[in-house]
Order: sequence, then structure tokens, then C-alpha cells
Amino acid sequence: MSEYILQARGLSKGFRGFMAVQDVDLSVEKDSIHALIGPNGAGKTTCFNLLSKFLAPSSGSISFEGEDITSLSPAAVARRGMVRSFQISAVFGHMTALENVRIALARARGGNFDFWRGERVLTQYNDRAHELLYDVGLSDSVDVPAAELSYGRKRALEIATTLALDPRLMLLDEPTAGMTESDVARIVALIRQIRGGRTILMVEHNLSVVSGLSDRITVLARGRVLAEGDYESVSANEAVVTAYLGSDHADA
Amino acid sequence: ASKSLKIAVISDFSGPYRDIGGPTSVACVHQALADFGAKDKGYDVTVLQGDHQESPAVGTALAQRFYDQGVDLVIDVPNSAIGIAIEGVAHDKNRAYINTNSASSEITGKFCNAQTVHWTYDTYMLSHSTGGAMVKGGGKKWFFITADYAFGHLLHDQTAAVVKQMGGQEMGNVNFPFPQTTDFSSFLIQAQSSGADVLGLASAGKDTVNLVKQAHQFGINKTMKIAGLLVFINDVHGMGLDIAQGLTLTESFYWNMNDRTRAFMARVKPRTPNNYPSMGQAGCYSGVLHFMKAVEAMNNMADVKNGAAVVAQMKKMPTDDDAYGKASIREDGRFMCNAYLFRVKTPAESKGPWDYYDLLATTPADQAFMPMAAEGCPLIKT
Amino acid sequence: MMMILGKPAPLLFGQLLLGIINGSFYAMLSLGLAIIFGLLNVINFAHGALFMVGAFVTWGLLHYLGIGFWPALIVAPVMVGAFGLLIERTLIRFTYKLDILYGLLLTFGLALVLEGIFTNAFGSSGVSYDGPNILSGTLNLGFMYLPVYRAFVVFAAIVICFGVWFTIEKTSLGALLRAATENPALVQSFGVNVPRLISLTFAGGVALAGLAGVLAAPLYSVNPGMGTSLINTVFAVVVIGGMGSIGGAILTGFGLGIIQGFTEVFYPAASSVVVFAVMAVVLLARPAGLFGRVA
Amino acid sequence: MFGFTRAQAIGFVVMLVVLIIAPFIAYPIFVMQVMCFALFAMGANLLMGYTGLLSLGQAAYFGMGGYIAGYSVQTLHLTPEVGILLGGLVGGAIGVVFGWLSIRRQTIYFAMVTLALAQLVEFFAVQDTSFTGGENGIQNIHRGRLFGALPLGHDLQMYWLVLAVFLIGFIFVHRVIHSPFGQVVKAIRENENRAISLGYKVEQYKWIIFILAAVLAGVAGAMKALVMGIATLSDVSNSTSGIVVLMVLVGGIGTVYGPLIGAAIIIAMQYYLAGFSDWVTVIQGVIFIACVLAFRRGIIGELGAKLKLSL
Amino acid sequence: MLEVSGLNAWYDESHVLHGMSFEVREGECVTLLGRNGAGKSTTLKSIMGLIQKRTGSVRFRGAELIAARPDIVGRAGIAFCPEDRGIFAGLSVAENLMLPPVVAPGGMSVADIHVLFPNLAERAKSPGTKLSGGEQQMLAIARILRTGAKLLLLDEPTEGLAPVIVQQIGQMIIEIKRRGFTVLLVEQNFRFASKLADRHYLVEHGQVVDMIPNHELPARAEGLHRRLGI
Ligand SMILES: Nc1ncnc2c1ncn2[C@@H]1O[C@H](COP(=O)(O)OP(=O)(O)OP(=O)(O)O)[C@@H](O)[C@H]1O
Ligand SMILES: Nc1ncnc2c1ncn2[C@@H]1O[C@H](COP(=O)(O)OP(=O)(O)OP(=O)(O)O)[C@@H](O)[C@H]1O
Ligand SMILES: [Mg+2]
Ligand SMILES: [Mg+2]
Repeated sequence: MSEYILQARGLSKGFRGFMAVQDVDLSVEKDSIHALIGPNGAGKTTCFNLLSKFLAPSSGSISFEGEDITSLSPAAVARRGMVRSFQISAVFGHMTALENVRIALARARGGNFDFWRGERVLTQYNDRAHELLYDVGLSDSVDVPAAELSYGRKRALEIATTLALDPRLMLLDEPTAGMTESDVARIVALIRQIRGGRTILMVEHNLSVVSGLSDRITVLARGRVLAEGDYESVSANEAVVTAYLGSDHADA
Repeated sequence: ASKSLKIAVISDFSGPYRDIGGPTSVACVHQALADFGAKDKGYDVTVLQGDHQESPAVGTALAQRFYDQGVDLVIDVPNSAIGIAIEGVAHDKNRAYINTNSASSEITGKFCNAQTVHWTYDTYMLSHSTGGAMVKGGGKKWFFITADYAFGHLLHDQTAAVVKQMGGQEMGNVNFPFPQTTDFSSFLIQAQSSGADVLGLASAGKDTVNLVKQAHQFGINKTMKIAGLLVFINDVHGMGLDIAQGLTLTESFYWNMNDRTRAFMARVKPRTPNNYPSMGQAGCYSGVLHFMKAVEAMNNMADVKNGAAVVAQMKKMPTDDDAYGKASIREDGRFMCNAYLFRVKTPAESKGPWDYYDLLATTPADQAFMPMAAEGCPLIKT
Repeated sequence: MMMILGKPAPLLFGQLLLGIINGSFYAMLSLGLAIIFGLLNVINFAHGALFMVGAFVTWGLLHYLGIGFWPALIVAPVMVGAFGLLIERTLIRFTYKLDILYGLLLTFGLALVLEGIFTNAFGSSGVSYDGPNILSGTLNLGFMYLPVYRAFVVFAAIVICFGVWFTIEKTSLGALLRAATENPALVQSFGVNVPRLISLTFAGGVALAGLAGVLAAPLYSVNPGMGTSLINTVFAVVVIGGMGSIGGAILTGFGLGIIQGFTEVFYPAASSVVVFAVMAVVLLARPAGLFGRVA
Repeated sequence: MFGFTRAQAIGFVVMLVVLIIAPFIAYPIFVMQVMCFALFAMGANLLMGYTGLLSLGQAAYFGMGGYIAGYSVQTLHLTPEVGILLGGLVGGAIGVVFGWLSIRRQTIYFAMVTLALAQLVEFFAVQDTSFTGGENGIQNIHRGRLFGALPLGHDLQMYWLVLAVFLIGFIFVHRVIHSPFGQVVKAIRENENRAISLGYKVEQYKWIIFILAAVLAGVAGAMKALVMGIATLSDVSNSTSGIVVLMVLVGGIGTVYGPLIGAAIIIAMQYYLAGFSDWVTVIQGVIFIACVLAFRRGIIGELGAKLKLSL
Repeated sequence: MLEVSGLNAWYDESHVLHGMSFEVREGECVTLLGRNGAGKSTTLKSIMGLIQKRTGSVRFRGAELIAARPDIVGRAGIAFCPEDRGIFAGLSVAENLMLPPVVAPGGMSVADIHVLFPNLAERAKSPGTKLSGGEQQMLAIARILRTGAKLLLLDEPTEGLAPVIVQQIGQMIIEIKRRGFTVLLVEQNFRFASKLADRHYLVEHGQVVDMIPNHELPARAEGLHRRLGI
């Protein structure tokens, strides 16, 4: 019997009367890759914001590993092992790629209010950081300030940073958006490689990624769950085809 | 060898009190040196100037530096907080200090010391002259508008005491925040509805100017007499006679009083053509002249570096000059001059540029200032 | 006499009215500031100084050219606006690409320069200016005498505020201005001459300060420091209203005028700090001011 | 050592040598004042330069530090080092409260909350004259004896104390910036949401920096009160808050030596422009304008950019 | 219609474009393909005059635009949809849509646009940046369709869009081509591009290294894949 790592019940969020997410139930199985897809504006990012607590839900409850996290702060949720990435790239621009990853690695160590200590403490993370950067194909940009990386490489860096926290549940918002297909392939491979012992919930428009990776798919439309199931069943669903996939998705 | 001296004018050169101190004070110092004949008598006097920028911190730092550079006398210093701060510095460095432009009567009171002379005016004198004379003239019911800081409170408290003592009555008082207030209409209508017949303005500079101007707009000058507790001729000039007419105020010097003052004015005018000296600036003239006389009398340049000695010498000698006539310096460092109550002329009465005042009353020096026994000056053994 | 909270009722009515009058100055001044702030992202510290310049120009027009109040109401703001155009072209525009702090530093320096020059030229006690004759005199309102000129100021302020608010919030020119603040390069690539638009906007904001200066000249002592004393309050108004919110600045201007008016009766010593107390409370409760858009 | 780069280490040696000979060449009180303000500005720089928080209310801690030092030395007859310590403590204590209130606000709103709170402190200072002496301030504060033994009355004696405190502060600030904690703070400034999503309690980081800046301001204010012998209203006023921001900007925001140079320039302006009297404000204004147009990274920032060094 | 030759561009010190040369003819749809960081976006920005330091030649309908300010380029009839979309937060969706001034007749009407992108009609009053990522992309494209500019520079218009919308945008591009617009497209989505474009330029390290007419694509697909790393 599989167990659920994340469960949301009756999640809703309205913005000034406009319901972006409405009564969404979502259960993510442990160690699975779960995809959240849907048309633009369906409420996927909003859902992510709710789950990671960047937004407070209008109603509904969220539990992570069996504990209720509905009222926790975003930082606290992250500390519990549920870490997100952002749809619009979010890197620390003036810090090098290495420093970006190190910041995440250092967090995993604990406190960090040690303002009296030397910076050199951080060098202990260099090896692990190099590994992670290698994994996402950024070995050649270790000392490049993140702001100067091209768009696709920023995304890769973001994934490396997220991985550094060794999260049990990763929320990835369009991890491959804007990447060349070679990079997409690398990310897909990476996600496969890291999935051991990890659960991944991702939003993705690239159907080849979705079909290739996901164990289970939830389709959102207009803030509600439209369908749920594996890729076969979802892509065969009439409503999903009209709302999202479009008529010629077969050759996508 | 030439006898060299340094005099520093610490004043406001860039802010709100520039017109009552600043360049005109410097002009008056130069005039005093010229009238004394410093050069002919073999003195090489350097006049320095410093802008305290209305900050006690800057003022103290300036005074410390000036004294450390060998300045023998600091003079002027409008703004009581700075005036008092520098008094402490003068004491620490044991150098002479003549304050001609701070109002606080505490300069010769609790802060009093052997290095300091307080020239021209103080809050006690202003309140007794303006307050006392007006009550005598029938203005019994007073309403005060007070700048909410030490100077304003002192001026208000002392005037209110005089008014009461003379049989008058305080109908009310409002403290307005200093220096942020520009609109006084609210306080003015409180005054208007208080039933008082004299409006006492315990404020200075632009606040007083604004108060008088706005009182005029509300027609208060028609129903009440307005007493400016500290108004200088330069402020009147800024208001214009149209608005200032009828205002009652006290100064200890007015250029158009008598032949001697007019002679002084004629000499100093080329140095300050657009701004006639008020009492504080004339005090710089009078004070420096007397200082030079004291130095001359001591006839020992080494002793001049001993501020207490110079000031002691100044106290020993009576003063006499064109601006203030004959006067003296009391043991506590108080310069004893007469206080004159003036009424501002109407535009029609004014005969020429800066012809602004009519003399109403004179309070002789011995009544104008606080008796030494009441002051609490540590120099005075009681 | 009727008493409210221990104060005579007529006095309180009077204060309400005076609060509105003061509020109209706050509103008018903060308007220009909010435009320059909201649209150019420049914290114009020289706004108070330009207000002062407006008042002096009014005085100068009368004194040197014999131009009276009514023509000055048009001429002075145009002159101040032209001056604004000049400083925008020669100084301010270099700060757009920089952190907001640099604009603040530059305009602060500019304020010092203007103030210093005027102090040297006209002395610190300032000059006097009388309002137009037809607006002299007072109205008897029963509970107080209201100078006609002040009534005129309120009227003028309301007209000006509404006009500006409408232009910025409801016209396509306003939309263009708002867009140009966010991403000037992109708007420019749409074919809009953004640098010119920005210059004119700055000039417009400055002209508003000049206009307030004209209106203030007959009321207050015209002296070089007259702007500095107002500027802090006016900043507070803009912030409480919500940065860049034109409507917010207007409403807050009037509101704060009234609050200050009442403080002057009940606790006069606190009447200037009350603005900051209100600001602290508002910002603690609402992160982006009363009417600000949350970033 | 302490995470100095090579250039910074050379800078440190130069600074040390200059500060050791300075009192024999320049006016010691001037140099002491510069160091006090430099300490103050270093705190502000922690906030502005490294955390991206512009505070317009630093004078509250500086001024209160001065009052406490003045009061404890003059009225309570405590020794000067206790006065300085108390100054730092009280500055920090106010910082704890004000920081907690303001830290959740962003950008200019943060600046305005700090400004407003500082205005309330100033109001308190004006009203409660028994403690602060109103706008006369606390006058003629005597420096007393360090640890009750070493006299500080002479300017040179005081100088070494000020230098020591300044150097401790300088190294401390540098250490903070280059600590793991400092890295996180830098990350927060770069992208706050991302830092949160990594699990950092962003507000606590900002709060700590805020408090550190307040402590530095308190210490600086206390020391300044002892140096100048006076603690006044102008020290808690918003113009002082403005001046410290100017110092940071003129010297170079986010640089190690910027605050020191900025403080030196601004204090020198106050000192040496005082003689120009009539034109003081105009000259000051022109200097600020020139700074923005010609040295927008501040003096040290521009120098660093020219030499391609971080100074 | 557009001739780019020897175009160089720099970000501060770093030299990004090294002599780009290509041309776009009236009524064509041309794509720039290339890896991340090859300089595609930079090329579009340089054409618009949005890169400060640039040399070479950009001729549009015979007029030299290399030194022109962006507003001059815009007025000349070139419209740009940036990769970060450039939606204005301070403006509502409707205001965003109506913002760019019309520079020439022949643009789409608002009604047409609302048919094409129904979301925009629905959310017309909400602040621009409160739209979802995809909605913002639609708005960014819709915005420049109104202006009547004849040459559209689209930087990755399909990034982050749902497949249905991608199809719609594809059809829309075909439609506007039919109406006589010319399109210069930067795309990662190779399959998408191949359905629309007449010709492809391959960009590497700030230079055009190859030009492939669309009909030759199947034949040369393998080489291309190798170069693009697909
Ligand atoms: N802060 C907000 N205020 C108002 N409306 C919002 C806000 N955030 C999102 N919305 C609206 O909620 C809806 C859902 O947005 P969301 O970003 O979750 O979509 P999405 O599914 O992630 O779409 P995409 O695939 O395009 O990124 C959209 O219509 C958007 O306009
Ligand atoms: N603002 C900038 N400052 C410095 N370098 C930059 C900047 N923007 C881009 N670059 C660099 O310029 C080069 C070209 O970038 P450009 O954005 O044109 O690439 P692209 O082909 O559009 O890539 P992508 O497919 O990732 O969008 C890259 O190496 C990038 O790192
Ligand atoms: Mg999304
Ligand atoms: Mg690109």
C-alpha cells in the first residue's frame, strides 16, 4: 500500500473575488513523480504557492508527511524538506554559481546566525557543490556570477540549488522552460537520477517531459481538478484534449 | 613686535538667523576694530568666521577648534543651545567669550562662568520690558503662542510671571512644535477666541514673521495688540511695514535713536548696505570695542590668553561706545544696558529706509535684568 | 457654549476647516512629489526648495516686473517648470538607471544649492508678498472668521488635484507615463519618445510645486527655508497615501491636515510629530500605505 | 586574516598607519569625530550596502547612545567605558524593538517606518527635558577616567581609546560581512523569495543586522558624546540620520573603507567649510551633486572599480 | 525588408555578437535557431536599438537604423515582443493592450484579439502582472498586433505555454503572415518553428553559421540536430 507524502484537501484561493484555485484535492504518493498540468492561468503556480506557503489559502488544509502544515511559514516548510523552485528564474545574481549552491548546502547544516565566524567555514561545501553543478551541466560556469548566465543555465542552476537541500519533496515549476532540447534531455536524465528516495511534484508544459517522467498526472483547468491519472488515461480524456492538449498533441 | 590677536565670529551664516547675525555681525566686528584704531595701536587682529549651521555639535566643534588654534575671543552666536554649549567650551579652554545673540537668561544664571560676558539682551529683559510696559499700558489679558523649546518656554514663563505680577492675567498658552510649524492659523484662532487683548509671541525669527503675517490675515491685529517678545529690526524688514505696523517689541539698540547711533550707522553702513544692524550685531561692535580696550589696558599679551583675566578686566572698566552709550558689565558677566520698548511705524510714518520704530518706553538697565541674587550664578557668593 | 471633549464646539469646527486648508497645501505639494516619485522613481528632495522658488518667483514678478498675482498664477509655475526641465536634462536624468538613493542624494544637494543661493541673495528673513485685493477680507462663518484667500486656496487645490488625478489615472497619456516608469526601454521601442515624456513629466511635477509656491506666497513668510519645513510632512503624506498613488496622496493630504488641526487643539506640542505617528501606525498595519499597490 | 582580500589588507595597514600619526598632524578632535561617525556609518552600511535596507532613522540609536553615555557619566558618575557600553546596549535595545516593527516592510516603506520611529524618539528627547536636557542637550560632559584609573581629559588620551574602539568595530563589521551569516544576508538581498524557499528565516537575518547596526550607532553616539563633551538634540534628529546615509553614499555603498572615507569627507566639510560661511550650503550641495554625477559608486567604490579591486 | 550585416554588440565589456548577418524578406517568417546563450535575443534587442553598444548595419526598407533610438525604430514599423514579456505591473490588462501607439494602419482590432485570446477579455481589468505566465505571453504578443507594425520580432513566444495555446499561436502567426506581416522569430521549439518558417538561420557564438530553407529541413535535419545538440 503506497503512502502519501503530501495531501491537500479542499484547497481554494481567491484574489479579489476571482477564484484562481477552487476546492482542489491533491495527493502525492511518496517516491513518485507527480505532474501538474493545465492550460495557462489554470492555477498551477498558485497551487504551488499555496503548497509551499508563499500564499495563504482562503480555505483548505495541507499535510506533509502526515503532519498538518497549513499554518507554517514558508521557511519552516522548506526546513521540513519540501522545497520549491520558481517559474521565473530565481537565482542570487551577484553571487557565483558555486556560492549559490553553497548557500543552500549551508542551510542544510543548520543555524547560520554565526556572524562571528570566518567565511572559510563554507569551503567545506565546495566539493559537494561542484558535484551538483556537474550534475546539471554547469561545471564550466562555477565561478560565473549567476546574473551573467543565460536563461537556460539559470534554470539549471536553480535545480542544482534546490537539490543541494536534499529535499524529500521537490516542487519544480516548469523546470525545463526555455531550455534547448539538449538541456531538457539532461534535466530529464537528472530528474530520473535523483528521484531515488525523493518525491517530485512538477508543473510542466513540455509534454515529452511529462509523458517520459511522470507516474501520475493531475490536470487543472480554471482552478479545478479536471482529470487525474497516468499519462495514457489523461491524454485520452476528451476534456483534457480540448482544454489543454489540443488536437495535434500526438505529434508534439 | 606686533601684538597679534584672533577674534572668531561663530554665527549662522546660511540658515534662519543669518540676518540677525552672520555677515552683518562680522561687519560690526570690523567696524569696532577700525573705530578702536587697532592697526595704529600696533595690533594685528585676524577676524575668523564660522557657520554653526544651527547645530550644537557643529558649534561646539568649531569653538573647540578656534580656541585650539589660538583664538582669543569668540563672539556673536545666535541660538541659545549653541550659545550655552560654547560657554562650556570657553570655560574649559579658559578663553574669552562674548555672547551677543542668545536669549537664554541662564547664560548668566546656572551656566554662568568667569570667561563669559552676555551682551545685548536676554529673556528676562525682553519679558520685563515688553510684558511689563504693555500691562502698564492697559494690556492686561494675555494669550501666548510659544515655540515649544527651551528658549520659547523661558520667554513665555518669564513674561507670564511679569504679567501676573503686574496685575495682568494669562488667558491661555499654546506651544507649537519648533521648528516644523509654518501654519499658525489654528493657534491664532484659539487666541482669537480666548478673549485676550494682547497676543504674546514667545518665538523668534521666521516663526514670528509667519505669526504676525497670518495674524494680519485673520484680522487679529485689529482686535488684539501683538507683542513680539523677540523681534529684530531685520524681521520687521522681512515682514514689511504693511504687516508689521503696530507690533510692539523690545530691542536694546536702534540705529535711529540718537546722534551717536546714527553716527555709528553711517560708519558701518558701507560694510553692510542691505542689512542694518540689530541689537545683537551692534552688540558685536560694542563688545569687541570693549574687549580691545581691556586688552589695551592689560598691556600684556600673555594675559590675554587667560580668558578669566581678560573678562575680569572688562568687568572692571565702564563701557562707552556709539551704539550702546555708557554702560557696564556686572560681576556675573551681564552687560547692563537699557531696554527700549518700540512700536513699529505705519508705512506712512516711515521717513526712509529702515526707519521703522517709535520709542514707547525705556527700562533702565538696573530694572531690565534679573537681580544677581535670583540668578544662581555660581560666581556670585550669596 | 457647546463643548466637545472639553473644548468649545466652534473652536473645533474652526480647526476642522483650518485642517482642510492646510491639507490642501499638503495635497498639492504631495501631488507633484507623488508624480515624480511614482512615475520617475525619483525621490525629489528638492521639491520643497522648488516650492520656495515658486514663491520667490511670484514675489520677483511683482517686484521687478510689476506682474500681479493672477498672471503670476500661470507665469510662475511655467517658469519653475522650465527650470525643472533644465535640471532634469542636465542632472536628474543621470540618476534614472541608478539606485533610488542617488536621485535622493542629488536632489538633496540641489535643495541645498537653491536654498543657499536664495539665502545669499535675499537674506534669511525673506520678503513679503500681499495677496490679490479681491481675495482680501474675511468671511464670517459664525464659528470663525475665514480669510477669503484661504477659501480660494482650498478651491484651487481641489480643482488642481482632481485635474491631475484624472490625467494620470484615467487617460491614455497617464497609462503611457505609468508604463514608461516600469520599463522605459520597452515603451520606447513601441515608438514613444520616452526621454522627452519623462522630462516633461518631471517639469510638470515641478511646476505643481511652483504653483503651490504661488498660492503660498501671500500666506506664509516668503523665505529661503520655507520649503524645508514642509517637505518632511509632505513626504509622510506621499508615503502614507501609498507611493505613487496620486489619489492616495490627495486624500491623505487632506486627512492629515485635519488630524494635525485637531492635534493642535488637544496636544499642540505633538502636532508635527503626529504625522509620523500616523505614518508608523499606517505602515505597520498596511505595508504599502493606505492606497499603495503591494509590490 | 578576517577574510580581508590582499588589497583590503594593504588598505588596513595604510589606514592603521594614518590613524596612528593623524593626531600629531591633524586636529585630534576632528579625527576622533571622523572615527565616531565612521563607526556609525559602518553600521548603516551593513544595513544599506549589504542588506539592501535603507534606514532613515539611525540617529535614534546614535543620539540615544549619546544621551545615555552623557547621563551615566555626568549624573550617575559611571566610568567612560561603562558609558560607551551602555550606549551600545541602549542603542541595541531600541534596535531590537524598532527592528522588529520595521523589518517586515519593504524598500522605501521600510525607510519611512524607521524615519517615523526615529521621529518619535526625537519627540521624546525634546519633551523629556529632565533626562535629555531638551534642546540644550547634556552639556559639559567630562570624560572621566577609563576604568576609573586612566585619565582621558587630554585629547590625545581620549584618542587612543577612540581608535581602539573604532578598530574593534571595524574588524567586527568586516567579520560579519564575511561570515557564513553574511553570505546568507547577501543572498537575501539578491533574492528574498528564493532565500525563503531554501528555508532561511529571512526576517531573523534582517533583524540581527538591524540590531548590529543599532549597537554600532549607539556605541558611536556614546563615544562622540564623550569626545565632544556634549549630547544634543541634533544627534537624534533626522538630519543626522540623513548625514550618515550621505557618508555611506559618498564613501561608497557596500565597500569596506567607504564609510570611513565618507565620514572623513562630510565631517571635513562641516569643519573646513564653516569658514566659507555664506556659501557653506551651496558648496555642500554642489559636492553632493558632483558625487552623484561623477562618483556614483562613491569615492571608494569608484576607486575600487578603477583598480578592479574590492576595497 | 530587413538586412542585417556585420552586426556586433556588447554588454559592457563583453562582446556578444560577432558580425551577425542575415536578411528577412517582405512577408516571410524567418527563425533564428541556436543554443542557449548563442546571442539570439541580443540580436533582436540590437535591431530595436536596445543595446547601447553596437556596430555594423541594420537596414529596414532601405533605411539605416544602426544608430537609431528605439522609438525611431518602433516608429519605422518594427515591433518587439521580449522574452521576459515586459508586461506592465502598474497597468491593467486592458491598458497594457492599448498602450503601444498605432504606428501604421492594418493592425488587428481589439475584438479580433479577444477572439484569439479569450483570457485577455476575461481578465481585462486585473493588473497586468497578476496574469499567469502564459496569459502574460499572450498579452505581450497581442499588444504588438494592434500597432500595425509590419515586422514583428518575437522572442520565444511559446515559452511556457500550454500546447493548445502553442497551436493557436502557430495559427496566429500563419494568419498574420497571410495578412502581410513579416515575422522574425527566435525559437527553441524546433518543431513549432518548422511548421511556420520559410527559412532558418543557425546562430552560434554571435554569428550566423548556416541558413536552411524550410524545405531542405528534413534532408539536413541530422546535421542540424548535431549542432543544436538535439
Ligand atoms: N496575486 C494575484 N492576484 C490576482 N490574480 C492572480 C494572482 N496570482 C494569480 N492570479 C490569477 O490566477 C490565475 C491562475 O494563475 P497561475 O499563475 O496559478 O496560473 P498557471 O496555471 O501557473 O499558469 P501558467 O501555466 O501560464 O504559468 C490566473 O488567471 C492569474 O491571472
Ligand atoms: N545583461 C547581460 N549582461 C551580460 N551578459 C549578458 C547579458 N544578457 C545576456 N548576456 C550574455 O550574452 C550572451 C547571449 O545572450 P542571449 O540572451 O542573446 O542568448 P540567447 O541566444 O537568447 O539564449 P537563450 O536561448 O538562453 O535565451 C550569453 O552568453 C549571455 O550570458
Ligand atoms: Mg505558472
Ligand atoms: Mg534568449
